[in-house]
Amino acid sequence: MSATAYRPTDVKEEEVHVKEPSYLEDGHSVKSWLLTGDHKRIGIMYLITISIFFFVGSLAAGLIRAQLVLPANSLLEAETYNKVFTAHGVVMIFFFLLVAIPAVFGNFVLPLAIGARDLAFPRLNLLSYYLYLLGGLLATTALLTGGIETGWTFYVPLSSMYSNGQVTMAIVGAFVAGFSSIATAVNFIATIHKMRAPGMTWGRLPLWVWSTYATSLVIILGTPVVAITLLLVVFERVFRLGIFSPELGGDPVLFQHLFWFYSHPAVYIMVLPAMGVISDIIATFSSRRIFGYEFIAFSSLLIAALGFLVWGHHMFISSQSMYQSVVFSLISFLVAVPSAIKIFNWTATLYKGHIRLQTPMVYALGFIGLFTLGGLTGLFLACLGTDVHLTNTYFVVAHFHYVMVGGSVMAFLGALHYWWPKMTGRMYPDNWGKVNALLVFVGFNLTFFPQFILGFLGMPRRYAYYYFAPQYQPLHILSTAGASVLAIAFAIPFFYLTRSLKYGAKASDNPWHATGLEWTVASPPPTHNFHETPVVTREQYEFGHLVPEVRAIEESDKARRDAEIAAEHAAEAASTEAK
Amino acid sequence: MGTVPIAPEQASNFAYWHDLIFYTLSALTAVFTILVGVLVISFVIKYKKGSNADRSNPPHESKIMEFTWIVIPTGLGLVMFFAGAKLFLDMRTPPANAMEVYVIGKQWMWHSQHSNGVRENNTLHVPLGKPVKLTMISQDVIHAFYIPEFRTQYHVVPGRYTQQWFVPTRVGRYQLFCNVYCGTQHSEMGGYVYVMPPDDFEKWLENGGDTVKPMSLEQSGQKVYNRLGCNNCHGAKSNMRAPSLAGIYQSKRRMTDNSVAVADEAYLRESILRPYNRVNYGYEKQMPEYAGTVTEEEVLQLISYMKTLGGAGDVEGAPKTLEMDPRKGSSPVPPTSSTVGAAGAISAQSNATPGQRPDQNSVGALAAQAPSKN
Amino acid sequence: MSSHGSHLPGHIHVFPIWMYVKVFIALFVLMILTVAASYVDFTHIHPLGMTISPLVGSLINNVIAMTIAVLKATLVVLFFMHVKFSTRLTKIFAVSGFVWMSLMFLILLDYGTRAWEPVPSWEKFEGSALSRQKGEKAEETSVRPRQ
Amino acid sequence: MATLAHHDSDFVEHVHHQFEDIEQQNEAYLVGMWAFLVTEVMFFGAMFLVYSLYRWFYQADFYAAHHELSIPAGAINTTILLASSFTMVMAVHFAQLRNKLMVMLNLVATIGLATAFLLIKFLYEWPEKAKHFLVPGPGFDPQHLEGTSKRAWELFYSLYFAMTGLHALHIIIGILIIGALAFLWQKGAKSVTEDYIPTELVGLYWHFVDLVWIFLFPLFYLIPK
Ligand code: HEA
Ligand code: HEA
Ligand code: HEC
Ligand code: CUA
Ligand SMILES: [Cu+2]
Repeated sequence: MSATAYRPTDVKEEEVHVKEPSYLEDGHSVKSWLLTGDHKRIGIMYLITISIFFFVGSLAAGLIRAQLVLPANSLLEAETYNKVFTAHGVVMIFFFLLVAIPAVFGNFVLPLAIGARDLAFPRLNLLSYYLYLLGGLLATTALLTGGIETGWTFYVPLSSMYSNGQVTMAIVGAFVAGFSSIATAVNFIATIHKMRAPGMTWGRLPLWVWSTYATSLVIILGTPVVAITLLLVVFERVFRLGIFSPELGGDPVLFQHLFWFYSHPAVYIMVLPAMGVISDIIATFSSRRIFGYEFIAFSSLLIAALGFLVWGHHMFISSQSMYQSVVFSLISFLVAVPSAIKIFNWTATLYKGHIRLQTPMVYALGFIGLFTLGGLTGLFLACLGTDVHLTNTYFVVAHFHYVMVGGSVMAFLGALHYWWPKMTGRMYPDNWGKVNALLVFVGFNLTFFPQFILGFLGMPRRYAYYYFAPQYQPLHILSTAGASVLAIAFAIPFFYLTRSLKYGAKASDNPWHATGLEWTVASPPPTHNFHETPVVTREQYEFGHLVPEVRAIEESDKARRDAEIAAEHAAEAASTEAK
Repeated sequence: MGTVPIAPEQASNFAYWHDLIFYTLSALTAVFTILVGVLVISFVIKYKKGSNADRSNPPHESKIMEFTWIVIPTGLGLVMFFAGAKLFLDMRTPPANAMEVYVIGKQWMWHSQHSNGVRENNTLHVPLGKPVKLTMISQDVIHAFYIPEFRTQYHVVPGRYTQQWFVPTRVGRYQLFCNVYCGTQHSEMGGYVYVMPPDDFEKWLENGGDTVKPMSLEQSGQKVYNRLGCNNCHGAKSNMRAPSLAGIYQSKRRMTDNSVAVADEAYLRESILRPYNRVNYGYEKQMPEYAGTVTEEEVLQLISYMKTLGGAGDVEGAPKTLEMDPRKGSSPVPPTSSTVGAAGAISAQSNATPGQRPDQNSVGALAAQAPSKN
Repeated sequence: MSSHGSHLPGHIHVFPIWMYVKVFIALFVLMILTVAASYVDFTHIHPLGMTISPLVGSLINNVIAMTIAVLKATLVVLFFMHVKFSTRLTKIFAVSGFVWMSLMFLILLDYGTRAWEPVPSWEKFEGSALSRQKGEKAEETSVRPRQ
Repeated sequence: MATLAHHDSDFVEHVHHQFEDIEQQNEAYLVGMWAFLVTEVMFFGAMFLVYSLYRWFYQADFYAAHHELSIPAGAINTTILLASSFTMVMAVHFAQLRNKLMVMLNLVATIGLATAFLLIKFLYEWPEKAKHFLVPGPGFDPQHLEGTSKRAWELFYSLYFAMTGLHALHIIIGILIIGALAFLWQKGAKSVTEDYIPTELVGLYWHFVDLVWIFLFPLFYLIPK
């Protein structure tokens, strides 16, 4: 094929691997980065940007926790506190977590993992990054020039008629960011459908490509709905079109329906790629073919599909029809099943593996524990009778931090440590990584477990003060203490990872003995990824050719099986002869 | 700090059932989390790379296993679903003989009205052991009427009535929260639900809502204060709606025309009856004129109550001495406001994040407090 | 036409102009039809001397209007957008958009079932006592629900 | 019925580096476009949902309110859009045949029709609404309520402006895209002249815009009693 045409002509066949510049060295000017079409560079740009947003969101989290140490008269005025938690929610959801795994690792690794030279539409990809940046800047401007006081859910009529400040600008920011994620998803879908290397069949895709595919479907089906819904709120604020306005006989609950029709699937946008990453890490670090490949792959699609049918579980007591509440509760219980499938398949993968407890693996194991707890507490909320009490309390706050921070952020950190050598060509100190992963785990539980109890006790969320209910204070103090640990634990990787850029040992092409195609190219990869379009001949997750122990076992198993068969044949022959 | 509670009291007919389901779910959660945790940890230990465990014939799939862990969670889930749905349907089906109370939510107060016309603000009195049905509506944004000890809440929506019901099962005073974010003072939109023995309740209702008789002037003043909803606007701290009344008595107040007035009895009286005669610096003519609405007696009571609202710097303020709602009007004065510098700092901070309602000049409002506080 | 069912590699299908013209004429006729149908009052069908309840009459109107719209849309999608002649993948995408959209219409079930609740919570009267003035507080409402 | 054979070598310049061949590139473009159209369906779908709900609840008021819309204007606009869809598909047809002149003619005709649509909308229909105080907001004051609810009228016109407004926005975007395409054809850029897929993609978008109007027209202009 024409692939060879793109190889630098002056390089000799054998030396290609050594001499071709990596994507990092292919142009050093600022322009070569800002106008790049290279999916890897765009991935890095995303990584830097989301890190900044994560920092901003965390700062807000710090303020929240500091405020809640005292029941009253604390750091912030009520109004400021409200702005802070809104900023925290908006930044963390729209500008950090929804983008984190798909846009960073999706961009960087997806084409490598399926054996493509780039995403299908590199320029669209760059546009998508800038849309995201624009959205982020708009939202940040909104936060800095007055802030928004609506909560990240933008419930009407508060957000449309009663709340002042920069709601319009913030919404437009989220809207623009929404188009960025649509563009990314369209790109991924076209890429996964049309650009797989020969032999990379659907059944051989890495599991996290499957989950990225499922995520992309959710994005293109859900995001436009929230986009138009938020746009209608803007219309109400700016042009006074009263579409959800109760004053005109409109229904504010309709806004919630439309909002959650996207925003519940959105929580799966945040967790599906995380689950995919975990599948890959678990398989790699146990050097073990993943248990139940089809089930894991299929459960991603099932989660994506069923995820669209449970939005009403955020509205059990919103005055939606109680019959609909019952149906939504039922489906919410069902959507837990595909998650259960994943959890158990991962656990089974560990069985008879060759487990290496390196940093990504520690994060992955932490993910399993925290996501299980977070997911199961989701069932308290999916259960109608208990949700009536628990809704909008700190129990919900704890639930979603368990799945989002304990789940997705842990997976994000795992993914970062997993692909860091590939992205930068450098190793980081593994011991630091491991210890830090444990620190995150401990700090996290300390922060958010007390919040389950707070919620059960009835502490409502989004409260700036609670001087009328001082019994909540001890648990809040505990939670803040945990957050301090967490703050440190989130800061440490930043330092050792940055340091590794300069001082880290050079990474080999495949430091983890992983099977994905991205590990067959140099670390860091050359601009056009592959010299020859790779041809895939193995199933995904076959470690025999990479890990001697696995090969030994495969061979002894095979020998034994052969022996058994031979023995059987012999016995058969003997018995026929006896007749 | 005393003991840290880990479970709320059970004070309604739903509480027991709720807790039963809650604890069952907790047990399930514990079982599954521990199961997964133990499996993961033991596998990691046993199959750590280099350990000499038996690794022959590693399985790659098993229909039976998959089936098991699909069916068991589905089954358990369905059981919990039915339990929860049953309780929920009960919660949504008020009995025909329920006593009806109307509730209005608005930024940021609760207003309730009993069938004989008795009105309350931020409180709700209900009889023990009788089903009570609340019919609720909001005047502005969405709120939720939440009583944790009753394990029940429901949204209060503008434009239509919503309902919830319960049977209180224990005498006492229970926290009432607004539990849908509704704007700046969401956290302070609350009060108490009082569960009274039925006889006491009847009497209370007949006496037009008076809880205890006889009352001191201050106490009646507090009642009037609450009934008229002064605390709807006047909070613990000055906010965009109204200046704080904490420590107002004998303090200097700055007016829109920059004149200064000392808040003596006459000033207070005028401020209640004809608030527009002299408007506080930074505020607008927002406060209703109470002339014609309150009696002279009540004005007196109000003034004596306002005198008890802690002086500046008095951290605990009056609430200690009176059996009263610590939540409104009389809550601790911010220590920061005792000095000009600190108060100035507050307003500076607000300046940094302006986001006021366009109809109020709140930056000025906060700044105005600085000179007036000393 | 069916012989052109698939998009063979290296080949494109050029369809005769008359196909597009026919589709366009059909669309135009359907447009006239839908306008015409909207003027017919199905509560009184005079030639037959029938009267039916206004509800059913308006329903008939709606069904006709929507059927025609769907027909027109189908023509556009199949012929102008070439879905009839494209790959299975394209067909799946084209259909899935509409399927998912109808999924969203499940939201309407909420409103459809509210009437059966023990405590119906959708009142068809106009809103609340609020005026649409931003932030403006309305008069104290009468607390009792309308009967 | 002509079938043209294409040879990859003709196009190598226009195959982007990430693709193996033109075939793969074209298929990827089509998949991408359709994925985008799915999002558009959901986008407008949400608004149709809102519309359906309110129409259901306020049928009588919506019926009364819709009398203020001009059916002739709506019908003319429908015809215009249908015709523009036709010219667009003709442009695609001639792009397949690489008949530059006809492509240009059809693209320009499409732009012209689209502009006519907008002119009718912005210069006739909307100002007409403003004249009758039918623009939602403080000045909303319909003259012919005849016992129906003013608030529901305002709801109707809120929906009307939101939905037709967003549709008009799509038309404007469409005009820009078609303009860009026409420009490329005019310049003889190989990326569009040598392969019909770019033209087809623009066509897909344009037909979708038409599709939305096909539903908007009966829903707003032809409400039965
Ligand atoms: C990554 C994000 C994420 C994920 C994955 C989930 C997963 C789930 N969530 Fe969560 N949720 C949020 C993010 C997320 N959620 C957020 C952000 C909110 C609040 C929004 C706001 O209001 O601001 C929220 C709120 C929320 C509510 C509304 C609460 C309220 O406001 O009243 C509900 C109610 O049903 C709910 C349920 C669930 C369920 C059933 C799952 C399931 O998918 C979980 C499935 C997983 C498991 C169950 C664990 C693994 C299974 C086993 C180990 C086997 C055993 C299983 C059984 C016995 C069934 N969530
Ligand atoms: C990806 C999503 C994400 C992430 C990563 C986090 C991370 C954290 N969140 Fe967040 N959170 C949300 C998403 C997320 N959150 C959402 C969606 C809401 C709902 C918003 C709404 O209601 O609208 C929410 C709400 C929310 C609340 C409830 C607020 C309320 O309802 O009143 C709390 C309270 O504890 C909280 C805490 C935390 C903490 C401690 C962390 C930690 O993990 C963060 C770790 C970092 C630190 C602990 C601080 C680092 C700080 C510094 C370096 C500076 C220190 C500065 C000072 C002390 C002044 N979050
Ligand atoms: C709608 C909101 C609102 C309500 C209800 C309300 N006030 Fe006020 N009040 C204000 C505002 C705004 C000001 C400042 C402007 C002014 O002086 O008129 C104010 C000022 C005052 C002052 C003067 C304060 C000062 O710092 O000089 C007093 C005293 C007062 N109110 C008492 C009361 C009492 C007693 C009640 C209940 C009977 C009450 N208010 C109810 C809004 C309200
Ligand atoms: Cu009212 Cu929150
Ligand atoms: Cu959800």
